[in-house]
Amino acid sequence: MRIVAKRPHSLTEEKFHYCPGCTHGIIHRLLAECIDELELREETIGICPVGCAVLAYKYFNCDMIEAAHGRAPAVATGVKRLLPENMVFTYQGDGDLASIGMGEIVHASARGENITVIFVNNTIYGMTGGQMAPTTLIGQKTSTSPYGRSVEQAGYPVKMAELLAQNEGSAYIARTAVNNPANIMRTKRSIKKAINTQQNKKGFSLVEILSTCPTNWGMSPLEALKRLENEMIPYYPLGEYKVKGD
Amino acid sequence: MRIVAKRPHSLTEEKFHYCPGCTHGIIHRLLAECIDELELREETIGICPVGCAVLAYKYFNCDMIEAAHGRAPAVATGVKRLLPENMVFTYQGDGDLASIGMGEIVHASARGENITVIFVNNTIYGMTGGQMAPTTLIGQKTSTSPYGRSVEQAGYPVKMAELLAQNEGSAYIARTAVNNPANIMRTKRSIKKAINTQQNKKGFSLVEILSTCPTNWGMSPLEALKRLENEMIPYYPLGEYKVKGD
Amino acid sequence: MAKGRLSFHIEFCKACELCIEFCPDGVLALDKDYINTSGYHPISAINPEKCNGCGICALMCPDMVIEVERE
Amino acid sequence: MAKGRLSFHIEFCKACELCIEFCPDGVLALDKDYINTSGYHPISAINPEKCNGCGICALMCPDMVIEVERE
Amino acid sequence: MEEQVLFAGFGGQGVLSMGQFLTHAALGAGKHVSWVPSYGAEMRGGTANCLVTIADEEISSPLTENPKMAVVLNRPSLDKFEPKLQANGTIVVNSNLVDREAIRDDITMLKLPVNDLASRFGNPRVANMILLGAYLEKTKIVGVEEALNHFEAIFQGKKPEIINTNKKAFLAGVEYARQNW
Amino acid sequence: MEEQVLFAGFGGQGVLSMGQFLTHAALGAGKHVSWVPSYGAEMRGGTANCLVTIADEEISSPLTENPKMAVVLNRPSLDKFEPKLQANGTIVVNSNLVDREAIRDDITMLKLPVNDLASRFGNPRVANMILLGAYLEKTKIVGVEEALNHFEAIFQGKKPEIINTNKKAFLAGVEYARQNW
Amino acid sequence: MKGNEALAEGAIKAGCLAYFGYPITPSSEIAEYMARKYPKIGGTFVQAESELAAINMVYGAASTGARVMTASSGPGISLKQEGISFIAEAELPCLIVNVSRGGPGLGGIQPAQSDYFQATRGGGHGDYHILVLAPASVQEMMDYAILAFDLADRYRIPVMIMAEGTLGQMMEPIIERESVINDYDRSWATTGCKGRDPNIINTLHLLPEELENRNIILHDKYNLIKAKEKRAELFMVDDADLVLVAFGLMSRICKKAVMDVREKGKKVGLIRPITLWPFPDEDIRKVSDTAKLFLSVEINMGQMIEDIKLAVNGQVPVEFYGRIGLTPNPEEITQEILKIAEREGF
Amino acid sequence: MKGNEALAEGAIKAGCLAYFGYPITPSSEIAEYMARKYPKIGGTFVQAESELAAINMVYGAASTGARVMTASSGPGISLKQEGISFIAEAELPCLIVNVSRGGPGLGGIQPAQSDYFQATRGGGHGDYHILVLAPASVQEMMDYAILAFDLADRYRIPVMIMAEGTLGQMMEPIIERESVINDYDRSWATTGCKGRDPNIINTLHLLPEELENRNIILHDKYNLIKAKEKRAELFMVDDADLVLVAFGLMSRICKKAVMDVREKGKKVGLIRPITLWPFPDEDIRKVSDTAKLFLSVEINMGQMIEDIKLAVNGQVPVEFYGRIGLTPNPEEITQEILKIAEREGF
Ligand SMILES: Cc1ncc(C[n+]2csc(CCOP(=O)(O)OP(=O)(O)O)c2C)c(N)n1
Ligand SMILES: Cc1ncc(C[n+]2csc(CCOP(=O)(O)OP(=O)(O)O)c2C)c(N)n1
Ligand code: SF4
Ligand code: SF4
Ligand code: SF4
Ligand code: SF4
Ligand code: SF4
Ligand code: SF4
Ligand SMILES: [Mg+2]
Ligand SMILES: [Mg+2]
Repeated sequence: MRIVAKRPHSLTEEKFHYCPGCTHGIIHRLLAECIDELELREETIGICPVGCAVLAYKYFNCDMIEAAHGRAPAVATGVKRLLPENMVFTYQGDGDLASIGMGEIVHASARGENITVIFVNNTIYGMTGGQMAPTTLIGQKTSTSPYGRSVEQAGYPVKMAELLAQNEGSAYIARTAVNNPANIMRTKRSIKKAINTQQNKKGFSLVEILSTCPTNWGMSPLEALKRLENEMIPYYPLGEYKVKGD
Repeated sequence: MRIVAKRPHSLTEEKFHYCPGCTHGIIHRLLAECIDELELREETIGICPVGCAVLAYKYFNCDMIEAAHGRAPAVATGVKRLLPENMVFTYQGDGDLASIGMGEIVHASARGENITVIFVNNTIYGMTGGQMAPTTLIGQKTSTSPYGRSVEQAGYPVKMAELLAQNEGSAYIARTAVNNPANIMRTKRSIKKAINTQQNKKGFSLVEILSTCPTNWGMSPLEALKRLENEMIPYYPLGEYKVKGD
Repeated sequence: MAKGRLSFHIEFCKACELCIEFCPDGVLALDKDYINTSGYHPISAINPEKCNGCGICALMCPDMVIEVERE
Repeated sequence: MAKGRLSFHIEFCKACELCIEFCPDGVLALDKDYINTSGYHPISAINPEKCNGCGICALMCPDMVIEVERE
Repeated sequence: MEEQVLFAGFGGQGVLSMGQFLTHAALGAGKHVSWVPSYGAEMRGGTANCLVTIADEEISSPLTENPKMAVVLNRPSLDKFEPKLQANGTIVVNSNLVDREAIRDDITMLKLPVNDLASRFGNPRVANMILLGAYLEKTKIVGVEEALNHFEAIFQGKKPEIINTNKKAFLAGVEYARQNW
Repeated sequence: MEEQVLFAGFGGQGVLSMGQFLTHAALGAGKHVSWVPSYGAEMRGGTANCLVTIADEEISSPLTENPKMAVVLNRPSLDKFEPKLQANGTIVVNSNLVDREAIRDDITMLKLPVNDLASRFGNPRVANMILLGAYLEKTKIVGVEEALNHFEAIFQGKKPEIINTNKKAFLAGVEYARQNW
Repeated sequence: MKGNEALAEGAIKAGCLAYFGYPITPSSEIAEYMARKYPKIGGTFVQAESELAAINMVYGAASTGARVMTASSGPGISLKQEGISFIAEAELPCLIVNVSRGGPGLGGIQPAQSDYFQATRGGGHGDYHILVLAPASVQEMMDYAILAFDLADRYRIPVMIMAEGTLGQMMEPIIERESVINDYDRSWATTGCKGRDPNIINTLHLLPEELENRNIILHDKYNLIKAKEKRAELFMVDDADLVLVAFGLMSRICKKAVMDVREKGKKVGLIRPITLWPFPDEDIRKVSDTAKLFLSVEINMGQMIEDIKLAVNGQVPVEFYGRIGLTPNPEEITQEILKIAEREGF
Repeated sequence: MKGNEALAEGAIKAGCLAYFGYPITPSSEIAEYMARKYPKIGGTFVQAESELAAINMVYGAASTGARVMTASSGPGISLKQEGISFIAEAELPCLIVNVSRGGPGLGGIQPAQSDYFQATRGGGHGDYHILVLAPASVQEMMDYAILAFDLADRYRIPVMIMAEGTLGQMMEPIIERESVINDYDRSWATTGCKGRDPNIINTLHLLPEELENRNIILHDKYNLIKAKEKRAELFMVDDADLVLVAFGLMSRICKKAVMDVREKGKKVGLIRPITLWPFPDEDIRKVSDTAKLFLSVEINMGQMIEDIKLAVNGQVPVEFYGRIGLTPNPEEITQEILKIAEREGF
């Protein structure tokens, strides 16, 4: 008998606080598996966001730093500049990275900071109870867009992968999803590629992962996966947006 | 006899404090001429940056607001949302707009704020004495990159026009220069187009204008124009990056 | 055909049913007769013999409830 | 051929010489015999008769020192 | 008269709305009421609770560490709040998720197998209404009839069938209390 | 002994470096020195000034509103600082840009056509060195020879010809002071 | 109605039709309320990309002479400090709400009063003050919102309402108010210079004399506000040996304790500062003539106690009781009072 | 050497090999000095995109256990408040320099002391303090930089050096120092968990009890610092009727005035707080036994005077003399002293 699936070493024994069916859990596992497989746990320093993943420091079994809302890329820069041989990642939600943290992420990418960013896009502010995010889709109802997001009032959802791919400093930029087994496997491959990019000192790497928020979408976990597939992927096309050669 | 050139009404009688040959002065004049020609002086509210143009409120002969460093787009948003029929512009340098103000400008563009941004890119922090800007060219010597800007340490110069053109909310994005009569005329046309875009409520408009800083470049005004032409334009191609149809 | 052996860490289960939905062989279901300390009816194997050990359930599980072994 | 008439607001001149450089007809030069209150030798027309009134000098002047009229 | 009751359970069990229901009912009955949620600890998956104070004249303090009554839907909440209850206080528990007896002998514990009853309605979300019905029947802080009268007002905007199931659940709780407490 | 001298002029006229030169020279001469620039008002095109304090023992206050001496390169600076000068103070002016006499009769005004002299060196930037030479020759705060000895040290990194032109300009100032003051 | 909603409704009643903010617990309901209401009444709701953007949008919107507001908490209020300093200098009227939580750092979302110094001393740079109101009930959340806008306009000053998270979250019945909106001079506003000279909103003063002058003008305004707007509620202080001082929700809890202890025959009273800046020091000074001891009760490690000491100026001792994370409850305040009474023989 | 450069050189001597900052007058020379020096000695210089980014880079870099610093002024320091609150909570050692200018708002770039409250009361949210040092000479700019890093490590606390712009800009001869770098425990640092359990740097405490506990731990640390680290310089106070209190450059100017007035036979002295937090209140209390009157001299509208009053506790009157934009000069202080002496008959 060989083991097909078990909890990775790079995760602690803590039970996740996430809601039932929230795909933050899947993404945590994928990242931890990559760290295991690349044997980087003892070299890794992770930066958690402010968002539902704020407690990620309890889950990842490596050195962790809790950053202020949106500032993880700056914190990661401080760490990486002093420990260039360590693996440094940030784990950020769409409010954290694309709203309040826009300045920090664009500049980390422009500087070509040699860090890896796991960007969890669930088109909403989960932790604070379902407010609109910059990534919220047109027409999507949230607690601060109760009649559906309108272009007049809130403009257009930002496409971070496309935006950051513009920067010369970005070495690897991809968008994936975790709505089914195939996409989950692809997501894992992209995360690993991103970490390799950092190991090879090529510069800034980011994987935007389309994720769910059953609770604030007001859906069952299964309905949430369907919405991700039917509404999010069409607006946020999956794929690799930047792959720097040597 | 007809008048070919004289001081526009939309400028006060104040003498500019700018250094000899600094092209901030040319850009002020062009913007003022556009406001005159469109007869918008009494409808206009301008937002000045923190930078050498911090005193612009003394020069433009219309209602003016001095914003905190980098926040002009947010201030303009506050004004425009409450006075949608008025013409609202911001005038910002590259440190102001592309460094500390990155978050505000990207989001003003993403929201499709119906404002016009005059972005003066002189690849340096003029007011504070010549520190490196995000737009400083590779190898360029500044007081904070005394050995020339290096990619390892400071990454790559950001291309704001290209970056902002990505946002669906951007309706008009162009890059021009003021190094010779032809480019100056083109710059004026672009500024007018940008203001028209706002008048037609199409959304966010920005003109990135390549400008000089003889003082902090350590050059004569004429040498500075040459540098703009020979070093800046090749890295920052001129042209229209986004023109939204109706 | 490959056979799989399943083990569940049922206290971690939140009854989201993602594993059930994606299991190709209808092996899984919630256990209506038990409520774990988190207040959920946890996952269980209704016909374990059908399990082929593909591991898809574990792949989909956000809470790492399921461990899969294969012959 | 068109003729231009120039007038200068010399107190505003900072002697940057941009106008001089771009004037197609070599009309302009700094006035070495005068220093304005800002401490600069301001602009002057050394051969005004050559001026064609094209306005390029004014176009290039950052400080709006030059006013140009044309017949 | 100034009564304070604490509702506590898991995030998803609707403890906050239980408290809000009581608040609205009491307001309808012309009382002074304050409802204070423990939004503090209420992180995803964590435990939630709220404190309802009902009084005849203006409420001095909407907070207390030692309520007279508590309604708890799970074990952690029981462990946390039983010690804090006032002497001679009453604690109502969901016996499906609370597998122990009271430790203190100076309080009354009333049990109710909420999940079992709820499953009858095919919808676990009504569990809180069942508890509330039983609780009101027992304590009479607000009359059962009065509460029923305010159902429409409180659930305004909700679909009639939803309101009905909740009413039924509420009455099931009342019934259970009559029978067993 | 504690002397304070103020240098003032336009942003581009090199008043700050004039003060720095004196500072270094005085340091070389083993004095306590402080140099305080008015970076405050020094906006583009604005006026700049700096205050140099030279003392034999530790300097108590590096600031004053009423210096004993001032070297001014333009009219606005004269208008601004003449009133503040101590009685019996000395003020040195650039007569090319300062078109008036002293208003006060309790101070000495020394004039020098800096721009004219500077044009001789084809480089207006040496104007400040001319003034400094004249000023030192007159006041002897630091001996002219001592100052000359520190030229290389102060201008280190600069091209020899630059250093030479500056020395020449400095001496031209010394010469002018000998002749005319 | 939740406290946060009552405050939002009060702002609307005061004619505030523009809200710029970034969500943060426990203040978010204010934004959510505006997002629901404004579209129906022609108001402007913008969810800013950050607190920095929000406060600068307020700066711009207030420059047009409109009544505008923002709300946040803890970390968010810290991020607004630069903007608040600018708004104070530019003398723009507006409302800033701090539904406060526990810090420092990310801290927690429990109610707290640990931003007292930040609010009353100016967390931003430079010599400025903002007017700070501390409501103690859901009703006051609404009433003070209305009051805040009037004060803001009267003195052209940013006004802050500081309320513990609990106050924002709790529900109480309230009486709806109709608000009288006085109209104040708006000729300074930047609305386009049609038919007048251009207006300028500016905070830059490069000339030393000019900067000093600006600071003196502001200082005089602050002195005027100190003279006119200090507010406090005094409760059973006339014969009190021990006087508690507490604001906001804490004052209500202390009131209960005071009543309980009075029943036990102890002479205890309460002073509740309603304006935290300007601080009602005269009231406290007067009471210090008769009281034997002051006890500052705060949901922090001791901040307002400094203002009490400055007011008492050594007349009588001032002690402190407080905690953070956990709000002191009536029972423990009562215990504390009895302990002191015992010790001092009151 | 310019004051800013002396400070930068001092930091390097203290083993600080990482600088993260955003330029602002009058602090920029510190960054420029590091930009020149670090490439030659293997240091890390990053020009951050903003003050927010800078302070959070410091947060990250300090988490690795390295000695790191940032510098700014006025508006920039306000923008750092959220980050400072986080760093204080996480107990990360670092140096933050405020080469201060006049506010509020954009204000001007004249020297000022109007950020005193912000520095000593915590401009950020929550109950925290940072240690604040105020140098008065170019020499001290260097010496205190060295001292700052030692204190930061000893107490795991962010230390601020607050210097008026003039001090940063002026040149004075200095004696170069060799610094002894004590080594402190770094086992808490996040450097990768090879051979040990993971380390966590965190400021989130959702459980009320946990949050309260954290605040108590910090509070105890602050009390320890208050007990051990208060510093002040006393000058001719023993027989003084009138005692001036001034810090930083202002103290030097006052010293000159005191000497001038002493020559006129007036009994005047000076207390110069070196640590602004913790404030040297005992020294002032002691002197208040003999002094008849205190005069707080500040380059602001009156801030430190509150700490003096709290220290004196009503014993003797405390008056204020200050201005902003323009730094009071020795001549005018002398006049002020004589006026008071005249009035009081000293
Ligand atoms: C400075 C600051 N502003 C606001 C908040 C409140 N806040 C916490 S998390 C969050 C957004 C969370 O959304 P996202 O980043 O998308 O993460 P998610 O919960 O959706 O995974 C906000 C606004 C904060 N903690 N700090
Ligand atoms: C919050 C804040 N940070 C820093 C500064 C200092 N500062 C003033 S202008 C400026 C940059 C100016 O450069 P740029 O925007 O390119 O304008 P330019 O002078 O080149 O036209 C900086 C860093 C400030 N005033 N406020
Ligand atoms: S709120 Fe949304 S994002 Fe957060 S844990 Fe729950 S489901 Fe996941
Ligand atoms: S410093 Fe540069 S940008 Fe500023 S005015 Fe002078 S030349 Fe122009
Ligand atoms: S391993 Fe495959 S077959 Fe077995 S239960 Fe899981 S999904 Fe079903
Ligand atoms: S996916 Fe995991 S958590 Fe969800 S039901 Fe299956 S086992 Fe339980
Ligand atoms: S108008 Fe034309 S020709 Fe005449 S001076 Fe100007 S540039 Fe020369
Ligand atoms: S361009 Fe203008 S400022 Fe420059 S020299 Fe000519 S006239 Fe003078
Ligand atoms: Mg999200
Ligand atoms: Mg620039």
